[in-house]
Amino acid sequence: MKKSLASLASFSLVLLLALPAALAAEAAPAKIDTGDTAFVLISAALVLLMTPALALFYGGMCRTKNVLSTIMQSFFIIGIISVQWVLFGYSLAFGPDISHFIGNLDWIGLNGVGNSPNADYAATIPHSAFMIFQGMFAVITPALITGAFAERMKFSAFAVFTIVWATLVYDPVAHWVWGVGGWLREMGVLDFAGGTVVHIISGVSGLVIAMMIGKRKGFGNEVMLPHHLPMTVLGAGLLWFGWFGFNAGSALGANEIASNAFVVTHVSAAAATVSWVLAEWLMHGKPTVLGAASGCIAGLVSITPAAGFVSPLSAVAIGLLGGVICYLSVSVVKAKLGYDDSLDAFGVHGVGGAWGALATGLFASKAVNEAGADGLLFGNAAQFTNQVIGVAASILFAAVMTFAIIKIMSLVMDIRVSEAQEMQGLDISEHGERGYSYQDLVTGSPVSFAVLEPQSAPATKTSMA
Amino acid sequence: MKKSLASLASFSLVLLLALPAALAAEAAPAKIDTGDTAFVLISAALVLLMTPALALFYGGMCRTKNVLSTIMQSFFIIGIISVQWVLFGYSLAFGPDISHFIGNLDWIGLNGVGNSPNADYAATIPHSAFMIFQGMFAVITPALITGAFAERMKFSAFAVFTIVWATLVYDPVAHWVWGVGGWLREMGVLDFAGGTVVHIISGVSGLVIAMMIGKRKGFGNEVMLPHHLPMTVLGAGLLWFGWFGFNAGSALGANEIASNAFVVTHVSAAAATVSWVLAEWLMHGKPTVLGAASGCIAGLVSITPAAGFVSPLSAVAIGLLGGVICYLSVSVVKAKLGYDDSLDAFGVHGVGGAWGALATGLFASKAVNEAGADGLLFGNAAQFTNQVIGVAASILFAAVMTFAIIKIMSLVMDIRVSEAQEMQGLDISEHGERGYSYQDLVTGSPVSFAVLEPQSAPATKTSMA
Amino acid sequence: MKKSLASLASFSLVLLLALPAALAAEAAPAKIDTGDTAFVLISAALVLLMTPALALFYGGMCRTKNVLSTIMQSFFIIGIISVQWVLFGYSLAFGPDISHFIGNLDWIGLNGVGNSPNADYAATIPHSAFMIFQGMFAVITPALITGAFAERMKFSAFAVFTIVWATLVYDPVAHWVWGVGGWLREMGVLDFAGGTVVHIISGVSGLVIAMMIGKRKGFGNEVMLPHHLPMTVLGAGLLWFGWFGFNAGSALGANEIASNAFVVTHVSAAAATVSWVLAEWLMHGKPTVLGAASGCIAGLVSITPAAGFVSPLSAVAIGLLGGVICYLSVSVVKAKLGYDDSLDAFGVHGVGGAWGALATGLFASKAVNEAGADGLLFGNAAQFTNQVIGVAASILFAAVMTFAIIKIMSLVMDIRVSEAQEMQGLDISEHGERGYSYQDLVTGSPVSFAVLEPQSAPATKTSMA
Amino acid sequence: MKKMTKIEIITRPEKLEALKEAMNKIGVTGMTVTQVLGYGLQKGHREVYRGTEYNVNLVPKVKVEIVVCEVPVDSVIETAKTVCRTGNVGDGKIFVYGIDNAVRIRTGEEGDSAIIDPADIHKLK
Amino acid sequence: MKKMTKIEIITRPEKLEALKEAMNKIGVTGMTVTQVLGYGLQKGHREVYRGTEYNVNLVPKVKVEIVVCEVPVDSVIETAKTVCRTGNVGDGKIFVYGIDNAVRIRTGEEGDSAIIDPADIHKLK
Amino acid sequence: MKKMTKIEIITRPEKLEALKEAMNKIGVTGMTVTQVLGYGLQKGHREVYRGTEYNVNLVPKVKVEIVVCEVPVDSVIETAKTVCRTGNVGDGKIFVYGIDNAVRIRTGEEGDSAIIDPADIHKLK
Ligand SMILES: Nc1ncnc2c1ncn2[C@@H]1O[C@H](COP(=O)(O)OP(=O)(O)O)[C@@H](O)[C@H]1O
Ligand SMILES: Nc1ncnc2c1ncn2[C@@H]1O[C@H](COP(=O)(O)OP(=O)(O)O)[C@@H](O)[C@H]1O
Ligand SMILES: Nc1ncnc2c1ncn2[C@@H]1O[C@H](COP(=O)(O)OP(=O)(O)O)[C@@H](O)[C@H]1O
Repeated sequence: MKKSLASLASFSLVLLLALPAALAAEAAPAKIDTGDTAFVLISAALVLLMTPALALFYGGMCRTKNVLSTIMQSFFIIGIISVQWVLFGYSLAFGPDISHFIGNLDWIGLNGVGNSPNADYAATIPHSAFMIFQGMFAVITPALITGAFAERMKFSAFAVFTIVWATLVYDPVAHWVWGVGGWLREMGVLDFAGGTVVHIISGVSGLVIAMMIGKRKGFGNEVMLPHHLPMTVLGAGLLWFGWFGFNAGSALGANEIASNAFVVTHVSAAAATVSWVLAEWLMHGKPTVLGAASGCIAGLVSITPAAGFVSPLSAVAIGLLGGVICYLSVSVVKAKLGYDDSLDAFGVHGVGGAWGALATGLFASKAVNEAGADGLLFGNAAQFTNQVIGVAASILFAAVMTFAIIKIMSLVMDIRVSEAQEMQGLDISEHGERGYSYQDLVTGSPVSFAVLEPQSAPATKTSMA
Repeated sequence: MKKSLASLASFSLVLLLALPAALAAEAAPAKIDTGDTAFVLISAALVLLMTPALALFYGGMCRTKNVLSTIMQSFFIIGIISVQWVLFGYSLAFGPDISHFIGNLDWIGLNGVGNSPNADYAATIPHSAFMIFQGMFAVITPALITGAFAERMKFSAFAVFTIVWATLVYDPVAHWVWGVGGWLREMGVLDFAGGTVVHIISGVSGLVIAMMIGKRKGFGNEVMLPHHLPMTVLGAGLLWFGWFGFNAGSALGANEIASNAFVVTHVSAAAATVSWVLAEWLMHGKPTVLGAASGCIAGLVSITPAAGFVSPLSAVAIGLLGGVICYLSVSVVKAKLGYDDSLDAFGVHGVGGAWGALATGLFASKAVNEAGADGLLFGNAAQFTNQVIGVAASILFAAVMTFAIIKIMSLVMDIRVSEAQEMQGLDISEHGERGYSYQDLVTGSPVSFAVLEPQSAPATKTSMA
Repeated sequence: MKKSLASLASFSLVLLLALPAALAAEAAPAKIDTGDTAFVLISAALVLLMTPALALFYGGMCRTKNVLSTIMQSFFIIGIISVQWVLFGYSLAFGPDISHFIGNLDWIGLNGVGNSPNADYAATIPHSAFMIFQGMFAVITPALITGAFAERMKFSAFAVFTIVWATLVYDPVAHWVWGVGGWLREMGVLDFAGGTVVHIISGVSGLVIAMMIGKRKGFGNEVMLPHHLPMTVLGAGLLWFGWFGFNAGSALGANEIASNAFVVTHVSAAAATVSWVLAEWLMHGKPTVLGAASGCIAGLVSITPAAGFVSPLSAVAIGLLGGVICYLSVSVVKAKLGYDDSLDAFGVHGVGGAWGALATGLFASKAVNEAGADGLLFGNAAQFTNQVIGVAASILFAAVMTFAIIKIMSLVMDIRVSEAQEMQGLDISEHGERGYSYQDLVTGSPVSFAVLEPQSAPATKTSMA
Repeated sequence: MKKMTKIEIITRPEKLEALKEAMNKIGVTGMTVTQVLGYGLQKGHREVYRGTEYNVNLVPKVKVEIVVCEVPVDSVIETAKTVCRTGNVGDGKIFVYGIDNAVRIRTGEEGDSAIIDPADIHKLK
Repeated sequence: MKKMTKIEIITRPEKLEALKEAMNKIGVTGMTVTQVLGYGLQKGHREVYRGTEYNVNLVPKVKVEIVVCEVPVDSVIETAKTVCRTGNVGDGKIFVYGIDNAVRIRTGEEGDSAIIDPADIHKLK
Repeated sequence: MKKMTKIEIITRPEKLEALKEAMNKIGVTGMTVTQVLGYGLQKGHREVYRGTEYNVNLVPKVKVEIVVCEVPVDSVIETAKTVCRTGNVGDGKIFVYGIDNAVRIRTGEEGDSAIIDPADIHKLK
C-alpha cells in the first residue's frame, strides 16, 4: 500500500498542479494539508476504536465465565503494544531499512519522528500522524489472534507472547510490505490496508497456537453457546464503522483513492453480510444474526488488501465470495479438521485475508488507481503471482515463528490454565472478577486491604484449585 | 436540501472569491477540497454507524425473546440495501431525471459515478463520496420502519418488503426532494437532511404495516417491558453522535452551513430531551430514562429537515416542541387509537418528521442560509405552504404504496409469524438463536453437521409448531 | 490552552506565510479553513459521545438496581447543560471579560456568535464551531461529578445542583483559564484541554458532595460489585475514542499541535493501562479488567492538561505515573480515609487531573510547542509554580462553592433519597423503570392512561415508602 | 391447626399471568414463583451458531408454589389444570406435598393463619 | 437416624446476608438459596414506559432452604423470625417439611451425618 | 396408587449434563432443574474491584428435582452419587421427600402415571 502511496503522492501532484498549495509544497516540502491531516487523525481514532470493538465482538461469542478474560486480552494489548510501538516497534517496522528485511533502531523512542511530514510515507501530514495511524494497526493485529486461543490461555503467557510476537512477527512483516525497502513492497506485492500484514499473519498464528495448546475442555460434545449476541453485533457494528478509518485512512489523505476505498469497503462488507446469511439459510434453514455479524467482518477482511485498487462492482464480487468462503471455512472445514479455533480468528481473518490478497491479484485495475497495478482479470497475470508469493511468504513466516515462540515459552512457563481454572472460568480464576452480577444475591464480605503475593493468591482463591 | 446546496455552491463562491483555490476551481472545475472530502467521508461513516445504533435502540426496547430478530432486521438491511444502492438504487434516486419523478438507469452499477466531483450535487468532493453518503441514508430509512412491526413479522417477508419498498418508495421520494429535476425540489420544498425523505415516509409506512398485520399477541393486556434499557440508551447515544454526520454532513462540505447544522442539531436534541422528560415527569411523576433517550431522538428527527436553515434559538423552540409533541403522540394518541406501533416508529419518526418539515416552513431564515428561504415567521407564508405540500405528498405516497406492496405480498407469502412462533419468540423460531445464555445451565448436544432443507427445518425445530 | 492557541494562531501564521490561503486570511480575516473546520466539528462530535460513554462506564460499575439512575444523570446533563450553554453559559465563560473573573452577558442566546471565525479564539473555523466544541466540555464536566454521589442522590436535587454548579463553578473557572482576560490564563497557567477546568473541579466537587451526603447504606460491610463490567469496558473504549476529539481537537485545527496531542494522548492512556494493571497484579495477585479500564481513564485524565505541550516520551512517564497514582488513591487512600466516592470521580479525575496539571509544569517544552512554555525539567521552575497556583485556586474555589451550593439547597429540598428508596434501588423508586427484565417472568397489568400529580405518585408507587 | 398442603405447579411461563389470576379468584392469597428449566417428553429446540447445530433440551418453565389450608386442595388442582392445559406435550405437572408448619415472619402467626389473608381471617372463627 | 426437617424461609433479598450469619451462629452449617418472585399481600411497584404505566406485582424474594437435624427446628425458626422481621408487609414466610433422607454426595454419608459439619460430628456420639 | 418420592439433588452445575444422561439411562423420564446458590463447607472465591477484595461465599449450584415411583429411589440415589462425586468439598447433597400426589396437566392423569413416560405405561399393567 505504501508503494501505491509513494507513487500516489507524485500522481496527486499531477492532479494538484493547478493548486497553489501544491506549488507551495514544491517550494517548502514540509507543508501539511489540514484536510489530509484531519482525515488521517480521525481515521487513526477510528482504528483505535476497532480494538475495544473486537473485544466486544469476541466477548459476546464466548461463555459467560470467560467474557472478561476475552475482553481483557484485546484491551490490554492496546496498552502494551502502543508502548512497544513508540519505544521501538515503529522503528523496526518503518525505520531505515536493513537488507529489505526490517527497519533499524534509528527511530527508537520516536527519535526523529516529528510533527513535520516524512515524504517517504506521507507528504501532506505530520510524520507523527502517520506513525500513530500505523500504531493502531500494530495494536489490533495481535488482538485478532486472541480469538483463536480464547477461554483457555493463561493471561501471563498471553502477555509475554503478544509482546514477543509483535516484535518478531508483526514488525518485520509490516516492514516487508509497507516499509521503504521492504522486499515484498519492492517485488510489487499490493496490500492496501493490511490483508497480508494484519489478517493473514494473525489468523495463521492463531491457528498454530490453537492447535498447539489443544481444544477447550468439552469442545465437540458440550454445548458452547455465545453468551451475549447483542454484544457481538455491537462489536461488529463498531468494527464496520472503524474499518472506514482502516481502509480509507490508508490512502493517507482525503483524496480520490480514499473515497474509492471507502466505497468498496462498504460494498464488500454489505455483500458478504448477505452472502453469509443466505448460505447459512440454505444449509440450516435459519438466517442467523451471528451469521450477519460474521459475514460483514468477512467482507471487510476480504476487501482490505484490495480497497485502493478495485472498483465497486469488483467489490461486490469480492464480498459475495468472501462471505461464502469464510462461512464454509468456519462451518465445514473446521468441523472436518476438528481443531478448536475458539472464535474463528483463522476461519475469518486468515482465510478471508488470503482470499482478499489473491482477489487483489485478480481484480486490481489501474483504471481505479494509477499507482496500483492491473490484476489477472485485467490481463496482468504477473500481479497475481506476486500476490501468491506474498501470501505464501507471510503464512510460512507467521506459522514458523509462532510455533517457535510458543515452544520456547512452554519451556519456561505454563501456556494454558489448569483444568480446574478452565472449569471455573478464567474471569474468576485469572482476573478475580465476574462479568455480571445482575441478581443482588451476593453474600460475603469485603476483605480489609491486604497485600498477598501473587503466587499463593490464585491457589487460595478458588475452592477448585 | 440539494436545491439549497446547488445554490449554496454558488453562494460559497461569492464567499470564496478571494481564495485562489476557488479561482482554480473556476479554471479546472473538477478539483476536490481535502477538507470537504474528509468531512463528508467521515460523515458517511457516522451515518453508517446509525443503523447498528438503531438496532440497539430498538433491540433494547423489545422483549428478550425477540431481541435478535429486531437487531437482525436493521443489521441485514445494511447488507441488502447497500447492494441495491450501488446496483441501481442510486441511479433511480439521483440519476438523470425522468419527468421530475424518478432518475433513469444511466448510472446503473455506478456506471459513470467516478471519483471526480459531480458539480450538480457537490462540486468539491468525489462523486463517489456523495453517492456513498447518500447510500447510508437509503440504508437507515427502511431500518426505521422495522420499529413498527417488530416482534411479529416474518423475516422472509421483511426482506422482500424492504427491497421492494426501497425501490418503489424511497428512491422516488429521494428523487423528488433531492434529485436534479425532482418536482418537490423544483417547487422549492426545503428538506435539509431528510425530514420528509427519511422520517415521514418511514414512519407512515410503519404505521400502515402495523395496522395491516395487527397487534402483537397480548398487546394491551400483558406487561410488555423493554428488556434492556441500557442497550436502548447506548443506541440513542450512538444515534445522537451519528446524527452530526447525518445533518452537518448534509452541507456536503466543512463550511459555515455545516457548522450551523451541527449546532442546531445538538441544541434541538438537548431541548427535546429536557421537554420529553419534564412532560413525563408532570404526567406520571417519574422522569424516565427511556423518556430521555426517546426525547433526544425526537429532537434530532424534528431538526433534521431544518438543520441548514434555522438559528440556534429557533432550534431550541423546535426541540422543546418536538419533544412534547412526540411524547403525546406515543403516550396519549397511540393509547387512544389503539394501534400497535411496537417501538413507535410512527410516533417518533413520522410525527417528529412532519413537525420538523412544517417547522422549517416556520423558522427558516435567509439570515442563516442565503441559499435557503424565509419561513412564515420571517414573513414568507409561501414557504410554509410548500412544506405542507411536501409533507402531504410524501405521506400520501408512502401510505398508498406501502399498503399496495403488503397487500400484494400477502397474496404470495405469509407476512406474520404463527402464533406459536410469536409465543416462543422470533429469535428461536426465525433465527435459531437466543440473545443471551448467561447461566451456564444449558444441556444438550452438538448435532453433527447436516444439511436440512429450509422448509421442513423450522417445523422440526420447535416443539410448539 | 486558549492562551497557547491565541499565540499558536500567530505562530501558525509564521508557519503558513508561504500559503496563499493565509495571505488571503490577512486580507479578509474571516476566511475559514475546511480542514480545520472538519477536524473541530468531528472532534466536537467525539466529545459529545464521551458523555453517553461515561454513562455506560459509570453504569456498569454500580449495582443493578441503580444502573438507570446512574446512566440518567449523565444523559440528562447533555440536555440541560447544552441548553444552559447556548442560553447564557457560553457567554459567561467566553464572553467579553469582566475583571478577569467572568464573561459578561453580551453573547446571551448566542447573540453575535455567528458562523464566521472569532480570531480571539480560533481564526480558521466558524465561531459557532468553537462554541459548540466548548459546549461539549461544559456538558461532560458535571457528568463526571455524578460518579461521586451515585446510588443515593435524589434526581430532583441532582438536576438543580447541576444547573447551579455549571453556572457558578464551571463557567467562571473556564473563563479564568481559557477566556480572553481570564486571570489564570493571563498568569500563564497552561491547561491544554482541561485538566484543571474539567477534571480537578469535577473531582473535588464530587468528593465534597460525597462527604456531605454520607456513605451508601451498607458501604464497607456489604458486598458492592459492579453489576456489568463489559458495559464499563465499552464505556472506557468509547471514552478513549472520544478523548482524541477532546485533546487533539483542542488544537482547534488539524495541525502539528493536534497531531502531537493525539499521539501523547494515546501513549499516556496506554502506559497508564499497563501501570494500573501491573500495580494491582502485584498487590492482589490479579490483573483485573476493571483495572485496565480505570487505568486508561487515569492516563487520559493525566495527559489532558499537557497534551499540547509535551513529547511522546514524556507522555509515557506521565501515563505510567498517572496510572499508579490513581490506583493508589482509589485503593489505599480511599480505604484509609473511608469516604464513599461511589465510582471514584475524585480518585481518578480529581487526583489524575491534579497530577496532570503539575506534570505539565514539569514536562512542558517549547521544543514541542512554541506557543507553550518550558517546564521545570526544562529549566523553568516558574511554570511549575504557575501550575501549582492554578491547581490550588481551582481546588479551593470548587470545594467552597460546592459546599455552599449543597448547604443552601439542603435548606429547601432533600438531597438524598430515603433509606427505603435506596434499598429498593433508585431505578424503580426515582424513575419507575428497571434496567433489565430478562426473564419473561413478569406478571402485572397495564394501567389505563392516568395523570397522577407527581407529589403523591412516588409514595403510592412503592410498597416500601 | 388445620392440615396444610403445598401444591407445586410446574408449567409454561406464558401461563403464569393467567394462573395467578385464576388462583386469586378462588381465594389463594399468595404464591412463590421460581424460574426453572424442565426436561421431559417435550422436545427442546435447535440452535445454530456458525454452522454448528445444537439440540438444546432444557425447556424454560415456571414453578409456582402455593401453600393452602382453607382452600380445598382439589379446587386449586382443578383450576391449575384448566388454566395451564394446552393439550400439547409440555403442559407440566402438579405435585402435592404435606407440610408440617407455616409461619408468617411479620406477625409470627403460625399454622393456617400464617397463610390466610387477614381480611379472610374471620372465616376461621 | 434422627428425624430431619427442611425449613424453607422466603424473605426479602436484602436480609440474606444477615440471615446467613445468624444461622452460622446457631450452628447451621449449610443452606441452599434460590431467587424467587413472590406474590401476596405486599403490593408490587408501578413502572412507566413511554407513558404507559404497568403494575408489576411479583416481588423479588429469596428462598433459603435449610435441612437440619441436630439443631432444634424452633431455634432456626426463631432466629429467622427475628432477623427477617421488619414489620412491613412482605417479610415473608417460613415453611417446615419433613424429609425422609439426606445424602452427602462426596462421602456417601446418609441421614443426619450428611448435613452435619464433620467438625461437629463428635457431638453425635 | 404407588407411593411416590421426590428426590432433590443439589450439585455442581458442570455435572448437570452427565447427570441428565445417567438418569435417562435408568429410565427417569423427566426432571426439573433450578439454578441455586449454595452455602456450606465449600469456600467461595475472592474478587477484587479497584483494590477492594471481597469474599464471595455463595457458590453456584444446580438443584435437580426428580419425582419417581416405578424407578426404585435407591438406584436414582446411587446413580446421582456416582455421577456427581468428585471427592472435593462441594459435591452437594441429595434430599428425599415423600409426596402425596402428582398430576400431569396435559392429560389430567394422577399418581404414578402422571410421571411415567406413556411409552413405558404398559409396564404398570
Ligand atoms: N419425573 C419428573 N420429576 C420432576 N419434574 C418433572 C418430571 N417429569 C416432568 N417434569 C416436569 O414437567 C415438565 C413437563 O413434562 P413433559 O413430560 O415435558 O410434558 P407433559 O407434562 O405434558 O407430559 C417438564 O419440563 C419438567 O419440568
Ligand atoms: N400461600 C402462599 N404460598 C406460598 N408462598 C406464599 C404464600 N403466601 C405468601 N407467600 C410468599 O410470602 C411472601 C410474603 O407474603 P406477603 O403476604 O406479601 O407478606 P407477609 O408474609 O408479610 O404477609 C410472598 O411474596 C410469597 O413469596
Ligand atoms: N444443611 C443444608 N441444608 C440445605 N442445603 C445444604 C445444607 N448443607 C449443604 N447444602 C447444600 O449442599 C452444597 C454442598 O455442601 P458443602 O458442605 O459445601 O459440600 P459437601 O456437600 O461436599 O460437604 C451446598 O452448597 C448447599 O447448596
